[in-house]
Amino acid sequence: MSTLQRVWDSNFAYQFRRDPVAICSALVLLAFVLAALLAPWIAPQNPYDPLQLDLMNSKEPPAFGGQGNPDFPLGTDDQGRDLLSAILYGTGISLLIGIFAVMLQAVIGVSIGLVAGYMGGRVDSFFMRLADIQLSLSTLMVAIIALAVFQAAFGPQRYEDLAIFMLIVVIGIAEWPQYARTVRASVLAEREKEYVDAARVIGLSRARIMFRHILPNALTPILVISTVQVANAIVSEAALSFLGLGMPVTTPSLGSLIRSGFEFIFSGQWWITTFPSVVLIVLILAFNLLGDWLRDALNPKLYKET
Amino acid sequence: MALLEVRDLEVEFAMRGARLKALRGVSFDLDAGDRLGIVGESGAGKSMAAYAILNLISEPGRISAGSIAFDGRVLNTLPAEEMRKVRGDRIAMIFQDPMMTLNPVLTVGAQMVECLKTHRTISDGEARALSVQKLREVAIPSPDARFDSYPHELSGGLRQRVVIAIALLLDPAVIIADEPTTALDVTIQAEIMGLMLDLCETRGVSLILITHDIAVVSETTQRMLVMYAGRVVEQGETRGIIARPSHPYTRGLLQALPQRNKPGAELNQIPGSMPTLAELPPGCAFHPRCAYADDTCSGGVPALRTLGKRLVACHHAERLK
Amino acid sequence: MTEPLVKVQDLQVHFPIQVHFLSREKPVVHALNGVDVEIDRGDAFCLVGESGCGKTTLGRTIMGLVRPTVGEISYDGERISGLRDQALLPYRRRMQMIFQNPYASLNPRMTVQQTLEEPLRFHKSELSDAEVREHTENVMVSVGNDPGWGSRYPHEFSGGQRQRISIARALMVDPEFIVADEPVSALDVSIQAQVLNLLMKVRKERQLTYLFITHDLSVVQHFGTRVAVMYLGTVCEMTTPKTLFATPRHPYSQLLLSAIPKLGRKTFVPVKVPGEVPSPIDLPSGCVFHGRCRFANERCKSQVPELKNYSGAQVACHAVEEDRL
Amino acid sequence: METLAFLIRRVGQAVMVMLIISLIGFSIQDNLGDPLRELVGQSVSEAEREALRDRMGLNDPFFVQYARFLGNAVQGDLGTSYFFKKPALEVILRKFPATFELVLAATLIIVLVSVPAGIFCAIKPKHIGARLIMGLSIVGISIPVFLTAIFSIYLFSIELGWMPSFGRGDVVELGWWNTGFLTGDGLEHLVLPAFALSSIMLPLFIRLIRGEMMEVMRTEYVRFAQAKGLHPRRVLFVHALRNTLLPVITVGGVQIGTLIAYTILTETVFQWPGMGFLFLEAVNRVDTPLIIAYIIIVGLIFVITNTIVDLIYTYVNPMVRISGVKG
Repeated sequence: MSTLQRVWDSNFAYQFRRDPVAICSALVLLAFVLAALLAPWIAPQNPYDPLQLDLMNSKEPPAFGGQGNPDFPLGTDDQGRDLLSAILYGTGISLLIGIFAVMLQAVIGVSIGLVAGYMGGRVDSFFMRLADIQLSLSTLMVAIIALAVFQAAFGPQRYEDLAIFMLIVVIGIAEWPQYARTVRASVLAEREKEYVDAARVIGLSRARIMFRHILPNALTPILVISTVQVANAIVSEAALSFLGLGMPVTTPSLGSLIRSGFEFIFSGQWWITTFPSVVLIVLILAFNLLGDWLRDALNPKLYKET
Repeated sequence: MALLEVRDLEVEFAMRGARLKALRGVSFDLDAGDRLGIVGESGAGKSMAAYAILNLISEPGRISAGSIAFDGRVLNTLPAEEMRKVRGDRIAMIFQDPMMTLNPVLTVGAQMVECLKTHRTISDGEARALSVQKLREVAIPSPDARFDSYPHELSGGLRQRVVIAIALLLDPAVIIADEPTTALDVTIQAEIMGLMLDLCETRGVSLILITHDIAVVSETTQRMLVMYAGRVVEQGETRGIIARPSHPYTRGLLQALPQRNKPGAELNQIPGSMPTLAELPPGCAFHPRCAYADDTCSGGVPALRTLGKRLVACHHAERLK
Repeated sequence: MTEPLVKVQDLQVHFPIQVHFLSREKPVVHALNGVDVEIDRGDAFCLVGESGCGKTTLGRTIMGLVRPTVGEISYDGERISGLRDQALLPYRRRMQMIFQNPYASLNPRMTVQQTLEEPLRFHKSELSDAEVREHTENVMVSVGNDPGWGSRYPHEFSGGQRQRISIARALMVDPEFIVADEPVSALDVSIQAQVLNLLMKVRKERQLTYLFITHDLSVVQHFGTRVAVMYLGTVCEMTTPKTLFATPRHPYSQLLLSAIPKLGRKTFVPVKVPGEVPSPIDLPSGCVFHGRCRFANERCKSQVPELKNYSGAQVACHAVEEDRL
Repeated sequence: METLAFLIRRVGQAVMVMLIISLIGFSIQDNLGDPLRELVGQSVSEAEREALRDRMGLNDPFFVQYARFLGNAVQGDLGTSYFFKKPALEVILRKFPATFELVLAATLIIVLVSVPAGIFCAIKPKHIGARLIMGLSIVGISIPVFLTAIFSIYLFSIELGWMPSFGRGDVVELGWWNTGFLTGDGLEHLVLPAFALSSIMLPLFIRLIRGEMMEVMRTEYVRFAQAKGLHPRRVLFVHALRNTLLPVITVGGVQIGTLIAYTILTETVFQWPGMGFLFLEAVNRVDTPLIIAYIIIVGLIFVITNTIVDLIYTYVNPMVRISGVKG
């Protein structure tokens, strides 16, 4: 029996095949990722290039309404930027920030979680107390304050250049406790199991037991929370950009597009905000549905307070 | 007519689109004041039978066939509200793990009083007095103080006594005890068992004792039934079955016990293990492990038939003599 | 008299309980309180007692999984307690362990082959792949497993099969001493017999010495050559199973024996034990059993009894010593 | 005795957290605004500035300055807002009632809806209503708060014209407090912001309560309660619900922080005159004292609410109450 066959026959794959919601979410995500990757080729214009923007074209309504310009299928924003192109590029930025921020979270969180769960005692108490405090301060709050301070410190001009990097770092650092607690909880649970004692009886070193035996068994919950964490990171990015603390309008993410269209919603130009919003919601929904399904399918004992 | 009559009881579970039968035609009678042991290994369906009697099978399982008659009424077709009045009042249940059976956020007293007040019209004072009285009967030291304790303040043995006190609270006709002492240490087990027998005997309560431990059943019950893979394979007087089992499985089970073997000698083991519900072999579920098996056994499911004073589900029961 | 294979002297193990990291209290669980045990080569030494009596801790301490608070453990004449991990390695090859829960004792992410090979490759890295494979196959066959199981994962096996894989893992490095911690307690009766038979068979074939930890006296009677009855972190009686069953001396041994349900006994004989097992955090003074013992007197309450020899048995009881029973 | 020890520990912890927050606040002040900028004009020479710095203690070692900052803070002096030219604390506290009422209304919505909805979804998981709630809840979780806010304005204010789109409406002054609860206009203005603020937390709690409840319903003690013949209502509300609420309370404590963070978003969209809106304005104006005052006030709110949540948890869970250690 080949490995592929085994994967296909596994309970996991079986449940995936039987769940149309899971399949749809996976397909939607795949489509988004592809669209974002191929944006330079499929987008009608480069929304970052000021030379391609023409203020004469600003606030064009979507083409399908019958009154818009067929060059701009989803209309334009107040800068004359083609919304479809802006959304394609913006989705890429949102995904990029989301994924890199989660990778950063995972690296920090998993390391701290492993150390805390493994060493126990005071190290453990210290990190978990820290995690408690940071969580109770709320990650979005920490991010808002941090970015607000950075923006004030750097000045808006320089901040714009650094924004993408700052967002990844801040969202990445703000959410490490999720990973740390999850990993620590599974390490603590696994450490008590007899197969670890069996490994100790063989005489294996602590590091080998940790990485060869305990860590592989702690991976399932990491996988499950990662999906939801990407969704959360994208929401956080959008929220921060909406508040004007994130991506600048010149290189807009979905959040900053929504922000730029917000003021025009009252004067009838609904599309500038609506289209990026719909994309954002569908993107997050797909991540959440997939995460939900993963949680049910793998059914790990997750740390409760997530 | 017997107090409790279970006929052709079937319980099935919907799993992955398939229907798995956890119980496949279980029948037995329980007379007033009688003590019946149900023996089987894990997965044999013995707990399922207990839950089915009280109509407590939860999704995705359900009673798919058969009847449970108690005191002349058919329980499995009773309206939910009527069934509820039977539970705890006429038929009480004792669960396996006393650490898990009592609600951690309610006091012992609250969990007793609520039971009284559900089934009887009784004042708070009377309910308390009666509860403390029951706690005293199950030999709990300083019952008045224990009434106000939370479960986690009591040891496992004491908790199981509280559970027994709750079961006895309304003088039920039947108590179903599902592995009541398995989670306890041997010395505590002996005490709890003694207490339970004593109370059942003096009050004329019938007992269904579900356990994997044949030795416990042999000491405490008059009749027993042996279950394997959702079926009753042998049923009759406990003493007779222990002395001369008629089903190869019962016999294998007894002979595998160290007590039945010369110290140091090889134990008489049954090869293989019990099949899961999803992979039941055709015919007699035991035949792949059975020394007496032949083509008839894989061909047809043996019916539970009378053999002397006993019921046996085996094509070759006669050969065991 | 020959040197015992394993010698445990005045072993004490105390576990601190974590309260709160700012709390001043430092409560301690007294898991073992001065245990002396000698296991001779070829013994099937059984430790029996109720939950919390310290039998598992004793086994784990001998295996070096728990550090002793006080006391000394020697293996084949050499002191092994307090050794650093590296220094302990030569002994790890000679001592192995089998665990209680077949569902937790195998790493779910490793195939059977990986699980079995790991100890061998670690201790005998000089072996070639072919030799490792051959050895694995031999061990699998000797415990009655299909050698074709190697590429499968633990969850594909039943409890009894997993326990046989565990036994195979323990045998991979050809140990001479095996600690078996309740190896059959989690199994059904019909499977218990299979595993017990296997343990007896490999013992005979490989001249193994066992430390067999169990709460089931019938298994002790069947399996053991020597037995120690433990209560609350102390050994109360040490003898052969035959002597124990014929003439239990310590009041606790008597209680334990009277409490086991007997197959075919026609009536239930109730056991009356006053009180409950005391907490190992606040140990009773004197004999740890005195609070539940019918024969306890003032001396039992104040003075800890020591194991003393009485024709064929060692018993720690003042009442036995004073012949009050 | 144990309760006292617990309280002391809890307060100690709270003080620790506040110290950390104040340290953060102080570092921001230390690195961000130059206090001289507001006090003196451009014309003052560098030597004079230096003299002024010395006199104001700005050249003192870090910890001396921090201690001074802390001393002032404890006395309620968090500096003067550059923009409002008033004590920062006073400016912030003036906006506190608006935010408090918004959070209170949202919390009420969350509690009143999530508990019954969560229970319903747990006990009737196959019911069409339960499936609908669960389906909607995952959509609800996936819509960021500010989008809920924007689209509710668009729908209910612009298209339908049912609700006011921004501001707090008429408020009544009650001493230093002002409330929108007492006027029809104030309540009307509260509806959309409160709904938007609760929109993410609500589905989260429905799902959490459902999950915990389903887990509790499978426990042996619930089965035992059923086997005792108790009325299903009693099994549900007395046996299952309290055990369900234990983890929910813990999560609730953690989520209060997030709720307050979301007030910044909600208040921005609705131009709700609360602390969050003020904070964002302060960020744009680089009004450092106000930023710091906000951080410290919000930190204080976190610490207080978390302590209250802990006390409630202790009250509900007898295992903590008695032993002080989770059993």
